[in-house]
Amino acid sequence: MIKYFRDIWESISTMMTGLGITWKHMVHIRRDNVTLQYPEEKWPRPERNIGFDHSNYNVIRSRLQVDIDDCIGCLKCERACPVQCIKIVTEKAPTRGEDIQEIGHIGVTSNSSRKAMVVTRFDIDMTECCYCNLCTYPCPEECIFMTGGPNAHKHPIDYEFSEFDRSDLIYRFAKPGTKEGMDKLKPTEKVKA
Amino acid sequence: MTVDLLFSWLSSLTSTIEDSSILLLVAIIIPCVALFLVMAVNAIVMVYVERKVAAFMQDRVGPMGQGVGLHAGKWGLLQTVADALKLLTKEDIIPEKADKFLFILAPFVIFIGAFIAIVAVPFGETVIVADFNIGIFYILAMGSLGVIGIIIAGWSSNNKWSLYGGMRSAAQIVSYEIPAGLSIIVIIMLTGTLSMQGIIEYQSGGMGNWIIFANPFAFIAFLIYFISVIAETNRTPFDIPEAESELVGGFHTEYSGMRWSFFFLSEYANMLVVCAVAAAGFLGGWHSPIPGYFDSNGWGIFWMLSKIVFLIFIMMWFRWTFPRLRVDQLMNVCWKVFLPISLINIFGVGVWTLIFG
Amino acid sequence: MSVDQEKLIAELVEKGLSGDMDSINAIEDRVLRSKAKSALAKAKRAAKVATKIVPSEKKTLEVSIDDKQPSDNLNQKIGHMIDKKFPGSLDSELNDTHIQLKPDQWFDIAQWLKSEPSLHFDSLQCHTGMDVGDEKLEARYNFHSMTHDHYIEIRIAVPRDNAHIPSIEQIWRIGDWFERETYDMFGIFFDGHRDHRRMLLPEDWEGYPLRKDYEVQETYHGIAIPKVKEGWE
Amino acid sequence: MGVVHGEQMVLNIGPQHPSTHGVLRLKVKTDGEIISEITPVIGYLHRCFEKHCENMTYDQVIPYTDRCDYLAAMANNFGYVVAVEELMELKVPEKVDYIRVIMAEFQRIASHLLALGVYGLDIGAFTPFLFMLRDRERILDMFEMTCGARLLYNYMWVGGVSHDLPKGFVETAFQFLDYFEPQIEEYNNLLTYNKIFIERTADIGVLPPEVAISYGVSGPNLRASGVKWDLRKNAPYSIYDKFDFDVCIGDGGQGSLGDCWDRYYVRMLEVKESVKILRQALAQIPKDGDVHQAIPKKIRPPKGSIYSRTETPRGDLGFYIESDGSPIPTRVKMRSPAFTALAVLGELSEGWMMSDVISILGSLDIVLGEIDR
Repeated sequence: MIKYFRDIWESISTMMTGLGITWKHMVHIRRDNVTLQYPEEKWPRPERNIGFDHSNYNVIRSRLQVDIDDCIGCLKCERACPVQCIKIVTEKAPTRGEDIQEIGHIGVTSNSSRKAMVVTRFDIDMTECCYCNLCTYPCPEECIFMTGGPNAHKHPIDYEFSEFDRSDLIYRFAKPGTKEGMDKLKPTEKVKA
Repeated sequence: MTVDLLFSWLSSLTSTIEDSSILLLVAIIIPCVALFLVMAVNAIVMVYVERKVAAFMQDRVGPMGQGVGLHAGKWGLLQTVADALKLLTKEDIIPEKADKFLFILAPFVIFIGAFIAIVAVPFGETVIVADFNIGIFYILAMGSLGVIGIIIAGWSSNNKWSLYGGMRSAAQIVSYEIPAGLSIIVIIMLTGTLSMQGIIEYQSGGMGNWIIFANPFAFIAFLIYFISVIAETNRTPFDIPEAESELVGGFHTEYSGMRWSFFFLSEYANMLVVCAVAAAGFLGGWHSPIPGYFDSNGWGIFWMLSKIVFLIFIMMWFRWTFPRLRVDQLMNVCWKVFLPISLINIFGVGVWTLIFG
Repeated sequence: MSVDQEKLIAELVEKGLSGDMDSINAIEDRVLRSKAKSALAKAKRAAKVATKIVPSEKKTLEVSIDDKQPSDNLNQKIGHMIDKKFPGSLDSELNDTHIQLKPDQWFDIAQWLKSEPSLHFDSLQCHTGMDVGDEKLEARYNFHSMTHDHYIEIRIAVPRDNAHIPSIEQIWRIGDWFERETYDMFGIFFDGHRDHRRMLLPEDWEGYPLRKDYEVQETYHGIAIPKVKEGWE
Repeated sequence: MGVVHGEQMVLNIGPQHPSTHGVLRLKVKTDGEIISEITPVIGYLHRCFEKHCENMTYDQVIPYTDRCDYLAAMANNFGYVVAVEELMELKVPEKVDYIRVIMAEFQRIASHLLALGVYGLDIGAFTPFLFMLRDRERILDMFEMTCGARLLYNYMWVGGVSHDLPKGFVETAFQFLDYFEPQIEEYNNLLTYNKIFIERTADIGVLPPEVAISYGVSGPNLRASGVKWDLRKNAPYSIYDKFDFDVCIGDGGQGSLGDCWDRYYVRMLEVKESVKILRQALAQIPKDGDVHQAIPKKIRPPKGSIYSRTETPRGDLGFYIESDGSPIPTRVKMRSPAFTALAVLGELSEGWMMSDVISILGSLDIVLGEIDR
């Protein structure tokens, strides 16, 4: 019998405590609100209300970006990818470290290493990318990177890249016409030889 | 605004029309349309309020928007309108193996149950469609009509989850009728009438005369009545018939679009009705808390509505704070706690009136 | 619950407390059986408040081995003990990392490993298969004792085309799912398993994926399994 | 006999059901509301983790371990790299150990918060869930500033971690802990001690310690049954032996030992202990040191095998790795704690009611990504 009334009392008291908590939150909504009205307002990520400066964070995992002018075609990123979402095809350049005007190939990277290869295909399938960031570490020229964060000076942050067609998410970074341009160059090479 | 008043007013207006039966029909239809509008507006407003209350309690802001157009208007005011439009245009799916006749019938049964109960709800001194001499009894009886609809919905969906929901709901509503009814008896004992207006009239003259403050037993009766009707309207912590984490959606799992919104509409209409009974029966109805002030007819509607809204808010507050009971615990609470206490209550009120009354 | 049922349960609980679990297990009706079991559990709880198993400090296993002590390594020691108790069950030389057994006496050895008080391997930590080549598959068991806090690893090699190992599912209950998974992935059959089905893959899947020579099916239920995605190659 | 036997109904809970915590299917035989038999059917989320591992290098496996227990990815990374390092007999710098412990404990808090909140949701309480998610977000913010990702981190590498802690991390972490500790009290008041919650969880799904051990149940589920077993204490890996913390066990506070409430409450207590560890680790962490120092150029473990266990938020996570000396593992077997926890469900829920099954399942805190791998 005592247990019966104790149970009733416990129910009432614990429920009152709970009601008090929710009431407190309801009246303090202006202070406690954590919602972000997403498309209208965006926090500079990942700073929320934790007092962290935008320039200090280590890396941002977002869309992959490639500076094709700096790529020397070493295939290290392709090998590092655990899901094989990077596909690179290279051809040997006629002369190492020289520009090829016809296809817009630049012979020397911004780190002033001379390129021996022409990248005719550099595709990244972002539908398959698992954002593990493993491809960016081995790159000797730091030309493959994830946008934003410390790389913001190279490319601003870009995390809203949804598309209507799945094939639009395959990014083709090689300059258009490189393949055909190289094919055209080849016979002239032979004639010279 | 009873039908009689409307009828006599109409006939005085149009003395040229011979056939009074048309006038009678018009006099009946006008309040019905008005009541339907009350129900619809109630649902639209209450859904919005519920979302906002829930959001604020959870440190969110709920539906928001910067303006009409892409978003749901300033402070999301148009959110429920948008929801209603979406529900209206949604595909109406009837499961192939469902009992089609009953499946279509069920939402209407529930809706009618809620709708005809409102008829006897007084919103003001004259604002009442039908002031029966058995008003409160009528509302209780009609309010429990909805359970038939829920059972029909649960059975006809031909879905095991819905069946569970329907069965649970039947057991629950039937059980909770009893403590709710026994608490109403306390009012009837004090006022000596079953008419809604009579009960409210009894409580005239300020807060002190409200039945809830009449004696401690009446206060307990109010609590029991309020908790029981939460169970009757299937709201947390007694929402086991629809328990989304257990039964997916309970009896309305298979419904979609407009049919589903009928369940929704009647849930909020039911809340309105039971809160109106609580406000009229315990909280002085359309009387102002301070005697003599703000007591005119217009203020009466205001007081009644604000009392109803206050009680509905408490229901929402409960919903966003508490977990859900299990089906057998629900029955335990009803039969082992509420029933004995409300029986003692009746006895107590009797003794109290004998000594102090 | 009817009075008869209550009486029956009370009887069964008494029997169960005195150690006779068979009479409870013999009940046909599942609901009644589970009720009886839960009543038994409650009764046991009432008898002793809480059986707290607190692992003791790490201590060396004290086992008397009359002939030359091979080493302090537990795999060596216990391997030695198994060899004495079940002659001819070892499959290869003893070493520090594991005990290699033959499948035939495995069930008895497993039972002994759990019941022997000085060993008391009450927890089957991990069980997996392995394709070791040489037309052989291996089942590997990692045992751990909560009371003595020691580990051993046992390996049982079986031929690839006739892979049968006695099931230990009734000794360690988790063996049930572990063995099903190993069967699913390697095609090792566990004799005496009471629910010998595939675990993760569909029932009608062909082949055992974690074998090294596994070939992916061409189609599954008429749906071609794509090898190269569209617009890529 | 006078016993009424109803006809048994077979009910499918899942694969699409709000409370199965993923794509789990439970084949349930019920007599009215009472469950007489329950068979979990798994494999809907099978992604061939172990087969994948046989085709890639050791470091490429790490992103895949993230995706097994996606709610505690840091802990999974930790378990894997500890196993590979043990196999290679690699010693990591002290700073790396500290960073790993800090991350693992933050992950434990985050994972437990989700488990507790979702458990509340299973029982029907919505608000605690959102409160807990709100605080979990802040932990994810801290992870994001460290490694750029919010859910699947790929942060711990064999021999090190991918990035040093960012500037200001320690201060932010302390700030968070100061904010977070009072919140635990609020959760308790709102949910833990609520009478309805206690009614729904206490004395439900009692798991006796012997059964738990036989089923290989581990982590908070085992500790709730009164077994004082925590790998961080009993077989310390990394630098857990440096910290002072308690192993929380269930005590049958509201019902009997090993019931759902105990399993819930042990997690709540563990969150407190994690805060304790974090305060120590954040205070002791060495100021300088290179986190990439010990990362090997090529990961080629010697021939052999290893079974290594770590304590994740869900229990003992074991990695059995067999190496043949090449840069590609021969076999990686993941012994997941949620797998063993789900195995016990059939035994636990027999004879309980429909709603109790949901509450038992929720209290086991399973993650289907880890069960199906």
